[in-house]
Amino acid sequence: MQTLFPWLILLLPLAAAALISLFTRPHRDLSARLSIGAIVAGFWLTLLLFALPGAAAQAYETRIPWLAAGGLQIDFGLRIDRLSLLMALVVTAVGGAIHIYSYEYMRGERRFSTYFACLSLFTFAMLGVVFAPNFVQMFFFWELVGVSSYLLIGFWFERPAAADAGLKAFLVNRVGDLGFLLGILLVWSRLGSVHFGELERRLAENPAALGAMATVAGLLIFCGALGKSAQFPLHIWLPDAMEGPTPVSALIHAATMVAAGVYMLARVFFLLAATPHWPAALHFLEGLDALEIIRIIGLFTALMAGLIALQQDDIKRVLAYSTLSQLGYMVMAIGLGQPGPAMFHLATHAGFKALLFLGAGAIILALHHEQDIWRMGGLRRAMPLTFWTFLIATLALCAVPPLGGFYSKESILAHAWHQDKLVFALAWCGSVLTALYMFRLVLVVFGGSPRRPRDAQPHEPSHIATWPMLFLAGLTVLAGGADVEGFLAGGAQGTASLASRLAGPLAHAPFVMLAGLAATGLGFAMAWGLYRGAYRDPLPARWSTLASALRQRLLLDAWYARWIGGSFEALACLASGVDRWIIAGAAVRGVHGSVELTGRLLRLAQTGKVSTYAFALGCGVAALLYWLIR
Amino acid sequence: MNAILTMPEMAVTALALGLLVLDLWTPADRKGDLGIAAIGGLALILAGSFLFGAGAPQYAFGGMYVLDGMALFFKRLMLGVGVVALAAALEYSKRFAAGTAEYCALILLAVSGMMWAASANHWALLFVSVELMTVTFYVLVSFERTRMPSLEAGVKYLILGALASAFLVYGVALVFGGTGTLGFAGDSGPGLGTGSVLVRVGLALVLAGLGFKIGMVPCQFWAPDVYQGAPAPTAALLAAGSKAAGFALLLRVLLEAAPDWALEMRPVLMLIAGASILYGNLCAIPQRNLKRLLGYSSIAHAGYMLLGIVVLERAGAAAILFYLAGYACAVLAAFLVAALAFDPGEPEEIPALAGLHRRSPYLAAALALSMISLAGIPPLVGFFGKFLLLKGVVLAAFDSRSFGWLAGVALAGIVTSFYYYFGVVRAIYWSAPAAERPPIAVSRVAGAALGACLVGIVAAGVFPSPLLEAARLAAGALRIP
Amino acid sequence: MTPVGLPHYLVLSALLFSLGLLGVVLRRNLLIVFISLELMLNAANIALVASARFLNRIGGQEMVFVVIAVAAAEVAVGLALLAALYRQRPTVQSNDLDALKF
Amino acid sequence: MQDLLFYVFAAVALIAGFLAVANPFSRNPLASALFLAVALVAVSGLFVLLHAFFLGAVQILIYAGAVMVLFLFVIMLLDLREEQKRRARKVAAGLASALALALAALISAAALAGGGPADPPALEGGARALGRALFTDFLLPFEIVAVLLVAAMVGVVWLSRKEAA
Repeated sequence: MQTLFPWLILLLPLAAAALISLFTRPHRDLSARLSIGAIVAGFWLTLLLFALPGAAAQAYETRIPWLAAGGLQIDFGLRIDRLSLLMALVVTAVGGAIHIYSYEYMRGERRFSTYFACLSLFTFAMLGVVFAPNFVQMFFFWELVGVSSYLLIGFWFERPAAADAGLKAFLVNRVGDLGFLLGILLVWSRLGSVHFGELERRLAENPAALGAMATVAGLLIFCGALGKSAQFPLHIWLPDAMEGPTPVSALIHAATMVAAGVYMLARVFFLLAATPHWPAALHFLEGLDALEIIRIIGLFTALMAGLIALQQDDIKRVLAYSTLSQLGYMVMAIGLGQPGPAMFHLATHAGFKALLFLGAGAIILALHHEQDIWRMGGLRRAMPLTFWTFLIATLALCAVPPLGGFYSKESILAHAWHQDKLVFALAWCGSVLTALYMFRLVLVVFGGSPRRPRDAQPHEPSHIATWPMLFLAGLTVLAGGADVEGFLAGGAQGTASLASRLAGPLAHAPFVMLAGLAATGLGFAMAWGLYRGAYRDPLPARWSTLASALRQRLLLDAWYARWIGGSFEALACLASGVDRWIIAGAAVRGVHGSVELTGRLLRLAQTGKVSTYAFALGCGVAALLYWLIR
Repeated sequence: MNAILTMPEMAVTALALGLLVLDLWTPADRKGDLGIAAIGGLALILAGSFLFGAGAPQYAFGGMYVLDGMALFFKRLMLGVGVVALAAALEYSKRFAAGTAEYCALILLAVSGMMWAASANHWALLFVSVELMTVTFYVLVSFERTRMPSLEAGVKYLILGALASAFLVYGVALVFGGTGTLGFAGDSGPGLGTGSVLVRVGLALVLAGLGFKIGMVPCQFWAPDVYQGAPAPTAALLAAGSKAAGFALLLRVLLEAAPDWALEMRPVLMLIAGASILYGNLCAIPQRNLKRLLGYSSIAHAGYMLLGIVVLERAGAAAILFYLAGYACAVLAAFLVAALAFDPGEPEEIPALAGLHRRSPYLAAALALSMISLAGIPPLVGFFGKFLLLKGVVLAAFDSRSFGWLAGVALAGIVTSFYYYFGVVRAIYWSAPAAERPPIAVSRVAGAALGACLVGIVAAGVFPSPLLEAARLAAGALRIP
Repeated sequence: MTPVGLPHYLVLSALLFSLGLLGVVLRRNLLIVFISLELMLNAANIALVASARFLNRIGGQEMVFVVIAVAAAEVAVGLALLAALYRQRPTVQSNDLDALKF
Repeated sequence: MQDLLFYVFAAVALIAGFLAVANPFSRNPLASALFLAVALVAVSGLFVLLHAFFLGAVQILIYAGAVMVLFLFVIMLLDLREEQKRRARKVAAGLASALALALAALISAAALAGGGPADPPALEGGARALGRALFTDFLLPFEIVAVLLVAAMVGVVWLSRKEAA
């Protein structure tokens, strides 16, 4: 059973995808049921694996020989340990909820069966990444995740924006993946194995085995995460990927694809933490280790995305930037040398961010595909259930106790505090931003009065869609009680009492906890002051207009608006500008443009005239001879 | 005399001649049966080639002809390529008023030339096999004698091909003048004595001549023009077969006959590899013509495969063999689709592929798979080949920084290539056709040939072991001194 | 003056070979391009025969035999192609053939 | 005497070759073809000097005979007149000449450096020796060339046949 279950978990979605695309395509309902059944079964099997005595206690592998040629021996196998089980649980639980939600959301879609086939394929690929015991297999599934996400993001390919977004996501990911591939090749050629367990053993025996390439290899592997987990500067695909159907956004941005990068970093953490060493050519970087760079990138992404999120008006884009920012925290945690808290935050984030997206999807559906938050408003009464679940998720994201997000984020902040006060300070600023943009969202969307045509009567989605939201809300509330870090560290479950665990942050790092709460409070207060009842964003407007309305009472607000808000606004503009023009424009369009231009120029050599070709050939030969004789 | 070893080549030649003779008695409406017979015959020979075991190298005709693991690998590859190319030709030749039998017979003769080349252990055999291939290709490229692009491509291929042949034969003459022997092995040891400057210069000229066949910089200019103008089956055979023959000879010459010289030339070869990768990929970006795009991409693929030569090891050679097989499957599938999806006389523009998935889901899927494989995305075969080639270079990068640069260039090329390969996939699935066009009927033969390519692409990608093992065994037969 | 030896013949063949290359690169008339190619092959033949003579190996002469046959085949195909081309478009100028480019 | 003949034949081959590929006086392909014939005869003379008598004869028969006839036939068939004067392409001519000179210099340098002191001529390649070798050592290339000629023949027939209406 210990070996059978993981295989089933992995292969059921594949079977569903195959069955749907081959046979049941005309039967919409059956297709959806197959796909949902596969992932729900996977969820229960994962739970059973947890429950099996000793199953989670130690890592084990099941494998079949796949490739054996010469010195090359690669197996196709599954690695079942605490890390992969946890991740599989996250994927199947959150993914399952999203599958069920999709059944409602995509009801009117013409290619309903195709959608579910793609969804199942994606789940299969993701689970393949989770259970991969070696680099090659992980890379295979890694790419399959890329391909299937391409299909999903570009699902509405009739819309050019969707097709472009799909392509962009795919291409940007390829850039990261090639670094990843090069990293794998480096590690393989140095250590002679691609198997995680074997690599860890060899590196433990001889910490200097990677030699001068240690840091470079680590950073190259990090490149893969850079693409998948959308870290600066490869983050640009993620906001655009919002063109896909909303459940897809939930799946990709919450539980799975973006988490794959962090998961991979946690999986190969031993490589990243190897003794820092640079090749001779890069000797001036000596002393800088891979984790440090990872930390800086994570932190920078967290702050930048938080700032940009402040000024987004599209509900899904706010959530997208928020995801970027939270992923930045996770990557930063890895960079702090703490894969445990990173995985903890990944797990809690998967739950509440999926919940936020599902809520956003319900709103978008209720408002007939309206995504501008300034045309929403007052939805609290019309959609109470959506409101409450959304609020719970927001609180979790803003790290309000005792929700799951509180514990995971506090853990990251506490480690930052212990290691680097500057990192902590900046991360703290990020927490303020998080609270600010999230409460802005909640206040504008649910608060105030309705700002839409009178005939639109928003209502809650049907039961099929609300159950997954309630399920995820429950998970979000309960996640705080899970001792994920202890579990990952290999400690026996249930040693610490629930109460002591819940009070953990207070006991271990009271200052950090209080500071975190203060950050949330500060962000909330600013949002309350700026956006309560706001009809349009006050930040871009001049403060005098605000002051003329409510000069006496909003002195504080005005002060915020003028000083803090104003500087925030400038920062947000700057960050957004950097994002749009420098990264998207110069880096992507510029590189792409110059590559294309080079191609266009270069092919002018292809004049079509045979004498030119002969001349070039002759010159080449002459150069060759000169080189030989000189 | 071990003339029995040459059975496969002899059989292919006999098949071609038999086809020409039978053509005289075949009524016009039964010409298609001749093509079927040719395919069947070639498939039989392919099956028969497995009767030869890849044991110790065996020689025939005074050591001029060698049958070892590598030769056998290449022969099987070329026979397979020939079967698919014949199927494509059979489908394509419905466009000509006549000439099915001639077309098929010439393809068979070209295949026999490639097979001789795989066994060449002597400059004379190298030269005549290359020439048999080349002269046949002059005709195959210009076979559509009433279509200007085909004729233009034929003229270009002929002039540049003859120029390359002139370099080749002049190089052979100089090598002969320097060593006094036409065999690949010198009097004293397995390799040629390459001390004299005459030999080294001669080998450089030979390199230029063979470089023409594989389409490497600076002998690459013909490829896009000829691929675009030539009939699709010819272009398929050029891309899959002629390139393979070129690499077979290059491996023999560089690794077996003149390893010292190859070591000396390593920096130049690295430069050539990098330049080919960049040139092919960059020029391919603005392409709108599918066949021309494949022409540019074939230059880039030649560059990737040269990565396996510059490491000067058996492992690199094995990677080349693996890559060639995968490349052959993908590029044959692409040209087959190009032969089927466009109307006669219609230029093979990529935007015209819009809506292909509605006209024929099979062709659309086949072309998409082939592009993805060429781009090197797992789990298709193209990925694993690139993986192996790059691994050799990365390994060598520990010793020499220039290999690091080469790996970087190769990666940059791969990234660039995603853009245009996915442009094709996008045109198939993601763009609206200008006008509704009728569905495409795929004949049974063409469908089966396409299916064989697809099975190759997927199976060798998901289960690379058997092919990789075969490639390793074949490369193991190389007598690297 | 040193007696005529292998280097003399090789230099002669190099000159003739380059002359042929000059024609291929410079001339636009396809017929003259073919003529130049013939010249290049003949240069190789001189080198082969001379090497055979001075190194006492008959192989070079046999090679020449093969080269002559191949050259004849190339010319035949080339001229037939030229005739077919001329039927479509009355030109033998290579720079009129540049529809396939870029 | 023999050395003198070498220089004579070499000079004739080079001058005729030059006139064939880059005749400054005439752009007529007919003139080029005739000068090629002269060059080929001179090469055949060199073969005789090198005691390759059979090859010398073959050179005259096949090249100066068959191939030249083919050239002339096509020139007449296509009714090619003198090439009309195109605008002078001085740059192209300069580049091409530079390339040809460079290549000639490089190969000559290799020939002079690698040839060493001239060996005494040794090989006596009569028709008998050559024939024996062709049907023993060189049997395989010989047969393949036969196949090649068949392929070329099929191609020529196909290309020059008029399209059936």
